[in-house]
Amino acid sequence: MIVRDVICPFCGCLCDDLELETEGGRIVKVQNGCSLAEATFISDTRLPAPIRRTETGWEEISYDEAIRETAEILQDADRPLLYGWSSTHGEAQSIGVHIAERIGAVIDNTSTVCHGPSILAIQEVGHPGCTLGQVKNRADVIIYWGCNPIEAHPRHMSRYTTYATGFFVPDARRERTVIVVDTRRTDTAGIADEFVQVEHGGDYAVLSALRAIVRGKASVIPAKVAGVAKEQLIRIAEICKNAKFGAIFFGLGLTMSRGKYKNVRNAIELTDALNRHTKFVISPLRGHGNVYGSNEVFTWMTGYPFAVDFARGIAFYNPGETTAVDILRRGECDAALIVASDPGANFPRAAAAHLAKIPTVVIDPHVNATTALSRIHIPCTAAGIDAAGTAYRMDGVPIRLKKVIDRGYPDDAEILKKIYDLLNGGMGP
Amino acid sequence: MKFVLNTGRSVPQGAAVEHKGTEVYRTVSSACFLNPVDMMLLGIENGERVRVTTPAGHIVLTACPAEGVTQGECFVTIGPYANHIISSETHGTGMPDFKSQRVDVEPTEEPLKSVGELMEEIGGLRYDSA
Amino acid sequence: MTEIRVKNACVIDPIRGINGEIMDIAIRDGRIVESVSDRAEVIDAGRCLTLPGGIDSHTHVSGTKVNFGRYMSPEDMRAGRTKRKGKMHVTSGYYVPTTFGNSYRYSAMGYTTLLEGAMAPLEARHTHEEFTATPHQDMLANTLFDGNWAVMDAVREKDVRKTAAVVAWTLKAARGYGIKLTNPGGTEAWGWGEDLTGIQEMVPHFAVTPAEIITTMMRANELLGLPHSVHLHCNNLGKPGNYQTTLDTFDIVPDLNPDRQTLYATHVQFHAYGGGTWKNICSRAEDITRSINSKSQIVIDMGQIMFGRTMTMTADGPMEFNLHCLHNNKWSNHDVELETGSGIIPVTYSKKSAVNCIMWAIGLELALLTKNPWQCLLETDNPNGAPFVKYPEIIGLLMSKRYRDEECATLHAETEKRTSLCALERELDWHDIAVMTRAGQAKALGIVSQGKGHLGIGAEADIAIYPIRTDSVDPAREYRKVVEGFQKTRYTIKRGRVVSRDGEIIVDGANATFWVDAKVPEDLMMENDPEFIKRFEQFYTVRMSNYPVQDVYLPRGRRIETEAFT
Amino acid sequence: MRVILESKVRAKPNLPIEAEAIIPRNFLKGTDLLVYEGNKERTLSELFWIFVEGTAVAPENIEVVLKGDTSRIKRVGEYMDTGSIIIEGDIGMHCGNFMSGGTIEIRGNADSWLGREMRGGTILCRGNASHYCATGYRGEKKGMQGGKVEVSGNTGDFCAEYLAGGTVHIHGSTGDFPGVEMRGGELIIEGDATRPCGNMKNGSCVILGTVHDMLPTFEKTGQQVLPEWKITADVYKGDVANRGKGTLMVACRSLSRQTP
Repeated sequence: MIVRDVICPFCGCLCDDLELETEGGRIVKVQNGCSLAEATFISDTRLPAPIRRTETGWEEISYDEAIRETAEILQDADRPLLYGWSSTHGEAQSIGVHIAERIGAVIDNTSTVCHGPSILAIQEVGHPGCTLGQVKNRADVIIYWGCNPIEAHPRHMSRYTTYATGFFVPDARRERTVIVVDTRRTDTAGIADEFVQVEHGGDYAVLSALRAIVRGKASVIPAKVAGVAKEQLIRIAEICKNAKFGAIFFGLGLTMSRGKYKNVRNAIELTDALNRHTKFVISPLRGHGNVYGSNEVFTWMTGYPFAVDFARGIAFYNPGETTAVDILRRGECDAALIVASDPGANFPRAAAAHLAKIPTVVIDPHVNATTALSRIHIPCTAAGIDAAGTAYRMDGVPIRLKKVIDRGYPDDAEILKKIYDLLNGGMGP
Repeated sequence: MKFVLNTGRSVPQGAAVEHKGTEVYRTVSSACFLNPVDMMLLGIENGERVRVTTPAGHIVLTACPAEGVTQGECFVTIGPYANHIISSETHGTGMPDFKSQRVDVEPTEEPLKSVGELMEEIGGLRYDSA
Repeated sequence: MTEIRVKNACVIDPIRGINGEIMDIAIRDGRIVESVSDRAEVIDAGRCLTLPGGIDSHTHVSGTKVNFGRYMSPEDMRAGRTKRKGKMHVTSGYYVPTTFGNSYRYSAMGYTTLLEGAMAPLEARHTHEEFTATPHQDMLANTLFDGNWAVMDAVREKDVRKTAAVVAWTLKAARGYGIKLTNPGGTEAWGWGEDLTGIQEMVPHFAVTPAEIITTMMRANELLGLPHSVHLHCNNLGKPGNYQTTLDTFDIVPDLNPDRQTLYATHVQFHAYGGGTWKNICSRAEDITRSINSKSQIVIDMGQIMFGRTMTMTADGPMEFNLHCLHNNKWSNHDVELETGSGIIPVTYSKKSAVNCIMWAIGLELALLTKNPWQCLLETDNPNGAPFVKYPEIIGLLMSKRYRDEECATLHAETEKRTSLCALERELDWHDIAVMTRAGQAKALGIVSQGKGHLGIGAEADIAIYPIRTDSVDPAREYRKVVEGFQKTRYTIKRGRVVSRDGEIIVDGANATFWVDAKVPEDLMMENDPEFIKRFEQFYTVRMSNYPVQDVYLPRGRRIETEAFT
Repeated sequence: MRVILESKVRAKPNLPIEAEAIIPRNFLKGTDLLVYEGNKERTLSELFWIFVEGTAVAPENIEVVLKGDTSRIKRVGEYMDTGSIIIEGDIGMHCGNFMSGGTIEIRGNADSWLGREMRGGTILCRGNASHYCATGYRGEKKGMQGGKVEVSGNTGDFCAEYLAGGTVHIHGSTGDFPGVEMRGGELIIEGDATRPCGNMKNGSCVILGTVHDMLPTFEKTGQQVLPEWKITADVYKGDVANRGKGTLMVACRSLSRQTP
């Protein structure tokens, strides 16, 4: 059976033009998707049943047993951490927030090690952006700063920017100037009209220099800034000022390097300054399929996009204090529920190691690195494959993921709802 | 030799990210890309192993030449191998130093570890699904 | 079978011509009925003021733009925090509260139905998800068409039927309620960083003028027989001297509908400025109200501002950027492909600023100079002018000349010279207020037939009982009591269930979403129009099949079918 | 009157304690105050041995002394307006935030957000202060607005971010971006600093040690002798990228260029 217009749940592009062929309840062919989509849909090996760790190894247990024990673990924890949420749909995320509120937990999503710093910058200066269709239809200058879409978002350039045919940009590539700024000469740098190689940790200085040049204060700038020649900076500033519609896309090159959110703030203020000359927008390339969805759900329910601490009964937010890596690094949490993510692989050693010291429960379709650190792993559906639900694209457009096949797994929203009901009084006082 | 560790995504890493027990994933995420000149200075060839050390710990990786990596830097895809040696300091922002960790790289003969072994080193117990 | 009898209620129900009669109200299974058995639970209203549930006809409480306002201001989120208590979830935020914050605070003030002021069709799914998380009010969504490419093409071809067909398809896809035009044409010009300066100026590339968009959309609206009229945010918002644009717009409004207005002009305070620069800006409320008083086919809402911090958020991208260049505070912008734009910036309205004081005065002048209260509704374009929790203060100001004088004394000296507020003696009465906060909205939105805005037999049992004894409170002198009385109801009943008692929420809500399904003849169904489909697939970044909002997003959807082209 | 609080050994020592109730004024009414351990409410006596010496009728005469392992106790001295607090060991985050008067002396190290959004009063930290020393809350336009913070040791990153008023005096070195987004007040760093005063709007900053990675958008306007610090300093105006009118004075020495 052919299923059309399927949404790939892997990365923030949420490409929604895939065609899948299914046979006997399994997906056998993927069309229009990139190789990441193929891997997501086809080689989808799952943990067959819930498992629990014993002294010597692992044993299979029933869903009811796993759910009840999870509720018991969370019920009497003094500072439980609920982490992940980015690869599942909005319905599960909402129940997660209700659980965190009910047991006075800290709830955080994967933006804390991805675009959390971009959120901090937006909270200082705002976010002049737009949906990807505006860029596709109008942009004649595209800047990729500190990101490598060819590797991380393979179809970004063909669906939304460089190679996309736009209403006002019918000749696509020929009418667009592509600038790539990075410390590394990536494949994306290979297709750029202008490649700016910045010294390590020098993004902030280069951005400040560009802002000064755009403000007409080029005289203040020295001959070289973080390894970039002043002439190249002036040339870039001219290209941007003369654009009809400019779009900056930035990635973890800004959020993870020295200065963290200050780099992103500087890039947003550059966009702001350019808006006094022409139309300019800026957007982060969000990594996970529905990480932006977890930000949106957390925000309309608690007021904050990530790192929310309910210990005092109210929602408290302070990245650096209530963020998952900090709470694990300080050994503060005494129980953890990991949903739809893999901190065992993505967190620094000291933070991941703490998960092994406390009762940790994982709810995820696949065996991952965190499984080894956990006490219980409950397999569930994978959003976009055998579970439908809402996901938010990297530019905020909400799309409904499709349930393409059924593999007999319970939806993680169902599992979380059962846990929530037990916590809500189903278990006595 | 002193380097700055840079991490990031790659298509092979993304494709194998949901199957961390596999050989493919291990090869992909334990590759350490170095500038060919640096590899010459270290006296190592493509595919030989290096021991990368930081105050947080050490890890054995496979060296691979890459033109795009500048001298003084090394690039490893995000994953348990790179994170085995990255500090959990977040400078009050919640974000660790995934792209500015200072490392020491030396050639070595030690074997590559599996993801399961890395997890067991930090207190976990490997689960080998059927 | 749940039965309630509210006895001893001092009811004002303008739609049914009841003005302060002591009576009983019988409720069964969420509806108002003739009578109930003696097993019914009895609520003694103690001769207190009892009104139909409040209706807000222009508020920003859900959707991408509002959530962006929360997302970018943790400093406001921490300014309004409350703990989880009983049925009440945690809330955060003062001028842009979280969804539960909005729902609880509106319920405490007796509001039971809200119209979300702006929803981009491409992001409608987000608005509906937040509707479900605003459990105590029935929700309706104004759907943005101001920069819609398909509409502008149809308008250029002067094809009202085609325009109506695009509107019908989009409203159904977005599960929207009415047509919203925000700075028509201007948001498309903002796609290139420009704006339009008048309603006769051409939109770049699309060769249509705002005037043409407005007039064609009004005709399409009536052709489809939509319950609500076109909901317009005029061009040139917030610019000194923009009153002329507003008057020009009012002049092209025909009278096409006997039952309700043909145009709903929103937050007109922001569009009633005389002068030419920020230095000599003055009030033109008299000119605007003279035009309204002579045109029964127009209904406006005040767009009142109140002093203090708040957040401006509107689809009018260019206006927000101009404001940003003045205030130099944070600025967010989110243009939506092929449809509209949006901008968000925090502002502080200060009594030290002559401009802000004049804006404050203009809002009140509009309400006091509009003869017929049904034509000027009490709104603050929440949160742009002020958070909705300040409505009671506005009611107090409108009912008490003394309160206005005391406030005017604390304002900038220029206020007296450049506005006529201080000279206005009129004091609105309880009946006027009931019109301007629920009855007027119900009529303007066309939801009277849905049982909203009145307490007649068969109406939805949405009732607000305020701790005010109209027989013993003189609003002109004791305005403090009026303000306090409207802040917290003794009881708020929603669809026959007591939802809030003395400001505390006591049930998990279950709200409904009203949306319009306008039937169009076969040949005008856009889903069969190859040209429309081709353009959609080529220039949108989502597939046409993934665009419409699925029914799962409206667990308690209330479809309103209209018969077009009769 | 002196109130001595000695922290008890706890089953879960890493659990954070939020003790905003520990301010001199509250002890006028006695010592049955409430604090939070993780998500559980505790009485003061559950977490501290409490000793009270003498009596006081006015809060300014109350001195609170914290002993034992207090490194995980947060928000001590919040909204403090008078009296004094002495912390013998290390102190947790948000010590002295929203402070408007009185003095806090920390003999050990202070965790992040020391003196957040201070209005007045004095904080003296003998050890090191972690990140965000003397700053504001996320999204606010102003950080510290008055009072004095003095750190004998070093600080972490973003010291004195959004400084709007008052004095911040760091005897040791700071991390990255001290004085970033500064808009008023005075920042003195006797040790080294990296990328000081990024995006500065106003206010003045003096650095006696070495500046690493000076930002390219500061305009050198001359030199000036600073007798109180016995140095001659290069005077910079900036941050030009932000139309800043701040003053950054760096002791004359070769600016080191190497990336840290």
